[in-house]
Amino acid sequence: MAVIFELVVQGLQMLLVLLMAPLLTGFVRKVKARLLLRQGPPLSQPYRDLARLMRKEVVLAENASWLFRVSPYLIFAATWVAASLVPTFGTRLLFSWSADFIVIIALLGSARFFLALAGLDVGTSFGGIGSSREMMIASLAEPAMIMIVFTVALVAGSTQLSTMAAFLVSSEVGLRVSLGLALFALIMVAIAENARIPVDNPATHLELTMVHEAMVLEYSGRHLALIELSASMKLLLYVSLIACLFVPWGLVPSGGAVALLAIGVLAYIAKLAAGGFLLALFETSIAKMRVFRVPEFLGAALMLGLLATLLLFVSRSL
Amino acid sequence: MRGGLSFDIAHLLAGSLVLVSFLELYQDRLYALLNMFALHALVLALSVAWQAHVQDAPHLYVTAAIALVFKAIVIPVALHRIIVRLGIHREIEKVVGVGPAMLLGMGLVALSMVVMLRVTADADPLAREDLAFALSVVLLGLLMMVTRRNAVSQVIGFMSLENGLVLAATGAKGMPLVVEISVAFSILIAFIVIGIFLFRIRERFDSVDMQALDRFRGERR
Amino acid sequence: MVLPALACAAVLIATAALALAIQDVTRARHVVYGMSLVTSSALLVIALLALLGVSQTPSAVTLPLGIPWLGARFRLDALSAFFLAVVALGAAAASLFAVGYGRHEPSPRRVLPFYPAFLAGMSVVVLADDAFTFLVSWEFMSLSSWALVMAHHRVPDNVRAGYVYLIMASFGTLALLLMFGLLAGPDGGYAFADIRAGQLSAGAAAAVLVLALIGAGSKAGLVPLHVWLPLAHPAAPSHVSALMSGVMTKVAVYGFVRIVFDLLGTPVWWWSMVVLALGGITAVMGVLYALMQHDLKRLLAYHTVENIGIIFIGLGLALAFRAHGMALAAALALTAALLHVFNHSIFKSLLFFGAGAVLTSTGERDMERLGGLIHRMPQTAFVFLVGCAAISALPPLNGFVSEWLTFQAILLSPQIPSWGLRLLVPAVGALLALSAALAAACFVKAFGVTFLGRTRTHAAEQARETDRFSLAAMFLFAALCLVAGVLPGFFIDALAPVVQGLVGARMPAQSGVEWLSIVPIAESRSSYNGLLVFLFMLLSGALAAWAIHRLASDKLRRAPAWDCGYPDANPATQYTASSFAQPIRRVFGTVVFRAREQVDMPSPGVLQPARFSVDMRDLVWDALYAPVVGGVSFAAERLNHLQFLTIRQFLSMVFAALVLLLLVLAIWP
Amino acid sequence: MTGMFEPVIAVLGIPAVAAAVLAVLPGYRLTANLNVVATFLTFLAAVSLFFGRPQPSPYLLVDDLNNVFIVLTTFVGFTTSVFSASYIGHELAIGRLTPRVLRFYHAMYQVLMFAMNLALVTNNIGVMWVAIELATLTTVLMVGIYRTHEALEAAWKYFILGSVGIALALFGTILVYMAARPVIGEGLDAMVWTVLVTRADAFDPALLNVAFVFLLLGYGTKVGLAPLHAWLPDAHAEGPTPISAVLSGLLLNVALYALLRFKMLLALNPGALAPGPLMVTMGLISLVFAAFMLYRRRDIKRMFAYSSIEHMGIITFAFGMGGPLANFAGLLHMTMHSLTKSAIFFAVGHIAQVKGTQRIADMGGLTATNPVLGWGLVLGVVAIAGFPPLGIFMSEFLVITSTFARAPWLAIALTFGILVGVAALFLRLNTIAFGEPRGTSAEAKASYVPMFAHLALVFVAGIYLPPALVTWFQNVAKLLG
Repeated sequence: MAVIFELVVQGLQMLLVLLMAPLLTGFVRKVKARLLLRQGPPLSQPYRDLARLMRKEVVLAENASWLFRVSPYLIFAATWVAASLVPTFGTRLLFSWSADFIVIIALLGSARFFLALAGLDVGTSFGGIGSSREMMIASLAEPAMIMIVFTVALVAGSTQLSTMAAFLVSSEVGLRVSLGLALFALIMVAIAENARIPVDNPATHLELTMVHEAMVLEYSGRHLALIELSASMKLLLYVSLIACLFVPWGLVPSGGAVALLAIGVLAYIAKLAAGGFLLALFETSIAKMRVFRVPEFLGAALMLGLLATLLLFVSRSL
Repeated sequence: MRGGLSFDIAHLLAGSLVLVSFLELYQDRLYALLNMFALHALVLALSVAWQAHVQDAPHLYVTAAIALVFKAIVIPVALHRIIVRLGIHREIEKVVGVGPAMLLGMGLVALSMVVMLRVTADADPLAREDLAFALSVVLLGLLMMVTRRNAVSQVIGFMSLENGLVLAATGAKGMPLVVEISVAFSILIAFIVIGIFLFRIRERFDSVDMQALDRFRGERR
Repeated sequence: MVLPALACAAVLIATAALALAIQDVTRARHVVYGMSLVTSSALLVIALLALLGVSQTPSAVTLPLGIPWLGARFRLDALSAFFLAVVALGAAAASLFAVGYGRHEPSPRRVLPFYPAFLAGMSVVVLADDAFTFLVSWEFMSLSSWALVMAHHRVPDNVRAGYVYLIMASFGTLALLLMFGLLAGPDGGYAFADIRAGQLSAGAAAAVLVLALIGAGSKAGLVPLHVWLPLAHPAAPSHVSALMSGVMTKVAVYGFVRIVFDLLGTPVWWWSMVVLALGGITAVMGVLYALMQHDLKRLLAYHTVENIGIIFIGLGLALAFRAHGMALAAALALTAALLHVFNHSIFKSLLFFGAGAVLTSTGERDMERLGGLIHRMPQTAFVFLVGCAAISALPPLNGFVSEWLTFQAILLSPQIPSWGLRLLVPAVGALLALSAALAAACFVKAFGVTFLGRTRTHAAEQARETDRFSLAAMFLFAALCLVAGVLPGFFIDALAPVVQGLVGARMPAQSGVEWLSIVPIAESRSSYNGLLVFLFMLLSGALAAWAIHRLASDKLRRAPAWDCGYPDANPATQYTASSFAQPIRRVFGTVVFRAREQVDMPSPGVLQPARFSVDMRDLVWDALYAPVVGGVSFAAERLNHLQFLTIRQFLSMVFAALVLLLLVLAIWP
Repeated sequence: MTGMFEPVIAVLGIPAVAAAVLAVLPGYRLTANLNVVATFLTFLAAVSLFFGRPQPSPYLLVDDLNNVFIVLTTFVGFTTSVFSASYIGHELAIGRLTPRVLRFYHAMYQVLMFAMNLALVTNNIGVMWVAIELATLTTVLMVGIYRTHEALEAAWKYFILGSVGIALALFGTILVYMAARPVIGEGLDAMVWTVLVTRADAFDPALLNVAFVFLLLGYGTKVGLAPLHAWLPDAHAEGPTPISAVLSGLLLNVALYALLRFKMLLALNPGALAPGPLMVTMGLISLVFAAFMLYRRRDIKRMFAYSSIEHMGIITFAFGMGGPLANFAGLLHMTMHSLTKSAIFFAVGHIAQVKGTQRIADMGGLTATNPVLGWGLVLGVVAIAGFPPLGIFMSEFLVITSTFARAPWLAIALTFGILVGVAALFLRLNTIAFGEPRGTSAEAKASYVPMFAHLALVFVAGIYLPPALVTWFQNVAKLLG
């Protein structure tokens, strides 16, 4: 019975992230537009974009290699697997034990690895700019992530996301300095990783400032669609990550009834909405920083994470 | 061993050998140095002869004779010839002035005394004092080689060093003939080889001044 | 078990002799590499039998060689077996690779005799069971590899590389000599058995640790003893570079493990601090150096430094846990380190093979002059990509597993009582994470600049796919990367006897865990299943592809690159290795390398090219090595005047010595 | 007594006779071969000493200690004569030597052999002194044989410094006699080893001390210990290469042998100062000094001469440390050094003939131009630098490990010196053997047999020492205390 349930949860989750991701992106855009007192595109716009891109033919640069064509699928696969292993509305995912927090980070890492390679493949200057900056950002963001993992794992005594979430739901956690620092660091990393303002601007095509867009500049058609989809899945992943670690309430424990399931889903959607709104608010209220301010930004995140870990090493109760 | 007198005479001779070494050290003209060396050899011969008499060891007379003939006569004459033939300028270039050299010499004599007097007294005093003197002669000879630039004076220094050895050897009572022969033999060889070298060196160089030799040091800079 | 292994080593030596004997180069090449391949495969079988075999009791033998009254002792226990397997595997692949690669060797006479000797040296080191045999084979290994580094001696850089290598090697060996002197004691108990039995004072043990770090560390490439490595490894022919980087450094790690974990007895907690700190620094410095390189082989060599750092972090953690009697955690850390030893030997050899293939088909090692090779050598590109992904610790490949285990070990360290470690370990963890991320950046650069983009030079235009032997070797290792990545459980279990023997505990048996996933301590804490992750990715990727091609369009059109509207035909406008590294150089380089960029931009209208130049300094060399070199040459210059004194002055030296000694006598009590 | 038919008599007799014969015989080929035959016979006689040793007479003594030296000396003497045959042939061809000089050369070679054997087998400190004396003078003459400025200067330097050393040694010998006389009584016995050793404990310590100081400096000059070494590099560089080989390989050992004998004497006397520290100090000084001197050398033979000083330093150090391990190591190192260094000089001789110069700067890429010669040199340098699996590594291993446990700082200084030396040697080796070929290269018509024979021996010894040899060395080590 339990297994069936978990299987259902797992399946639901995979579909959910796939379907919700564009919605979240659209929602954020919409809110931003509204905050800027503009009309803004309808929430369904991202879906339409994807569909259109899917139907279009691919225009491939002459010297693009097989790697260029395979990468989108790899990126999509890695991101999807990662996203579908993060507890969204239920802790007890069937396959959660097959990959812990570190693995999820690493999966996103591989997605980035291939994206950066794809950026270099055609051999244009913009692709180079994009991937080199992306890797620079990643080289600071990833260790920061690992430090966050350490912090949470040391509190929860596990690197399994579902176990962590389950533990954090339970009351004996209380307020902890270290967790606060970790949350702060995680938010900073999330902003950087998802190419949001102030690190990068997803809407711009002003060449010298862009990072992510510069890498995917040569992509078109279905490839571009896949990459956009994975990008929004990544955003969803981070939001739900923050949600399940720091606002774990409403998560369905293992063996919960269907009713609970519904509650879980609703809670989750609420969390997403809140997250998206806050993100939009933040983005509209801040200016984009120069590329070489980014290391300082992320360095701060890394330091926060390290500090949090150190605190835990010094005393388990902090 | 005999009474005081023989002891004193041996002493006197050995002591005077040291004195002559000092005189050698004092000289600054080659000819004078040669004469001094002859005197040195003479005194040595006397002391060896006296030792022969004292120890009634006739073979020591041979040594005395060698010393007299070779060192006191042949070598000085030969060297005199060489100096004339090679036209070596007469005065001796010193590294250290006479005064300091003398002081150093004093120091060396004192040192050899100290070292030798540490020897326990049961070794017979004659031998002991003799050794002390011999050691000082050796050291003085070495000092001379070190403080003189001129090849001839270095050879002389070397030979007065050998004189010191002979003194020691003869002082050593009943030392088998082996040693005297080897000493004489070595001096002979030494002289021959020196001769050969001076000869060859004349072929090659204009003087036997060490500086001239040093121009051909192994690796030029 | 040990005798056949020694027999194999003897065969290798014989092969070396044979190589001298055979005049016809081609036949010599076939004989040497063929024999090496066969023999090292035999060695591999022996090692695996010993490692997984039924009898875990080590087999020992004493030959009437070496120190006469002691004999040359050999022993094949689990530890030796594991490292022998690593050596043999690397050797086999390198030989297979060389069957094809050797054809391009310009001076085979300088390679063929030394290659089997090198293999023999490495495999005997791990078998040695007394100090003398150990050092002889150790130094023999260095010497033969030195000869291989000097193979292309007409390139002045190689001669210098060989020189630095040899000096550092004998420096390390002398350190080990002193160390064994300390371990063996004044009456020379050189046998490892006696050393284990002996007891050392705390000070002596500490000295041994330091000397072991110097001796083994200099061979393994620990910062700051690494300077020779990036010079020597690239200088050798590529299959030898692969062996030196992939295998020989592991033999050095073996030396360290054997000495510190086996011979030295229970550790003191602060030892681990030294090892951890060195490991962390090495990891980060190594990868930063690598990022600054644009010579492909040198980049790989620096990455060896980084991975050695990761391995030593694992070893340091194991020491720390062991010092506090946390056997299980120690087992985990040690397993992680040893697994990384294995993994690194695989993908580093693979990458060097790839570099060798590129070198032979283009004649270039400089990435700035390559590019676009993926079109001309697709298969090589593919396996090289696998290697890059593996070394960048991307799931589901093997590099990730060992790093993941190391992280798990770090997460166990808060239970350690001693404060110093509590503060150090997280910092080291951060360094580890940083180095991993930078490694990914570095290999995006390595692969991207070498294989992707447009060809930069004519040489790159001419590239052709490499021969089938080389490809076979590379594909073999690529497959191993995947297998070790998706089924790590078997490898971990294989390591159990080794770990058991060293720290007296082992990780829980992984074969029992369902779905073939691995569990460091308990499933509630953490677990990882490479196989499932792999299958999921495969599945979802395939699903997406199927769905799109089935339901949406699969049309495709080739067109000039878009490049935001202004495409430039000139390949020189692509990103180069150095420009790729520029952002990271700005972040770290200014501190670590005193990197200074200067641009002189002609004022508008002036028709002259703008110049951009970067100046970087190797601070390690400046701080540690340059002074030594300067000091030695200063002393040599000073003393050299003594060659040019006059005879009289020499005499006065004798005279002075005499007077001095007499004075000593005079004042002697 | 049946001494007439003793092999020990042959060891002395053959060279003596050969010297007389060779002094008169003309002709290159004949004399060269005769030289080889004579040295070979001497070697055989020496080997036969294993089986029948004479009873110690007042003049002759063969025990484990000097047996080592005798066999080594005669063997290297033999191989060197083989090398010399081909070497001198070339020298004649290019006219650096005249037939007249050649006669002299061969005679002197045998005299040298005789002198060294005599110094080794004699039981009388006086005779030993005479013999070493003779050896010195012969080598002086042979060093000067080319009559170039440098050769004469080297010989002159050697002669002056050598004879001062001789004088000091004689003084020391006399002092020993003086010390022995009160105990043993006047006459021959007071100069006979076997007697001296039995009564050494009763000698006057102060006198012994002074004696040892003089002997150390006297014979130390011959060993080439710094700061008494000055003659050695030039003598090696300017003389004919076979003589360089014999000097480095043998004469230094013979002098060291004398030193060891007196050390034993002192060690037996409780009151006397310990000779060990003195030797250790001088050994270390020589080692480090020579190691630094290696850097600026431009003449290949002079460089290897300095490396001889370095290794003599190590050997003296080992014997100074004493104890079974260190003594064993010292003996082994001495043997290995003789073989290796003479092999190197064989190689160097041919190289100098091939390149027509001794300047290192004019040699280059030798392994490319003359592979056999080049790799031979590389192998030799690798051996002399103390790399396994060659013999010197074993001795250095034993010295360092056994020292470090007893006196860490000494061991560290030792390793430091060795490392500096290795670095210097390979710095030069790289220029000589590797890189783009430089300088002329005529074809080498030389016999590589001696060189590779030595290297093969060294190689085998590095891996396997026959038990008989080991027990023998161990006895000697015990003898040295």
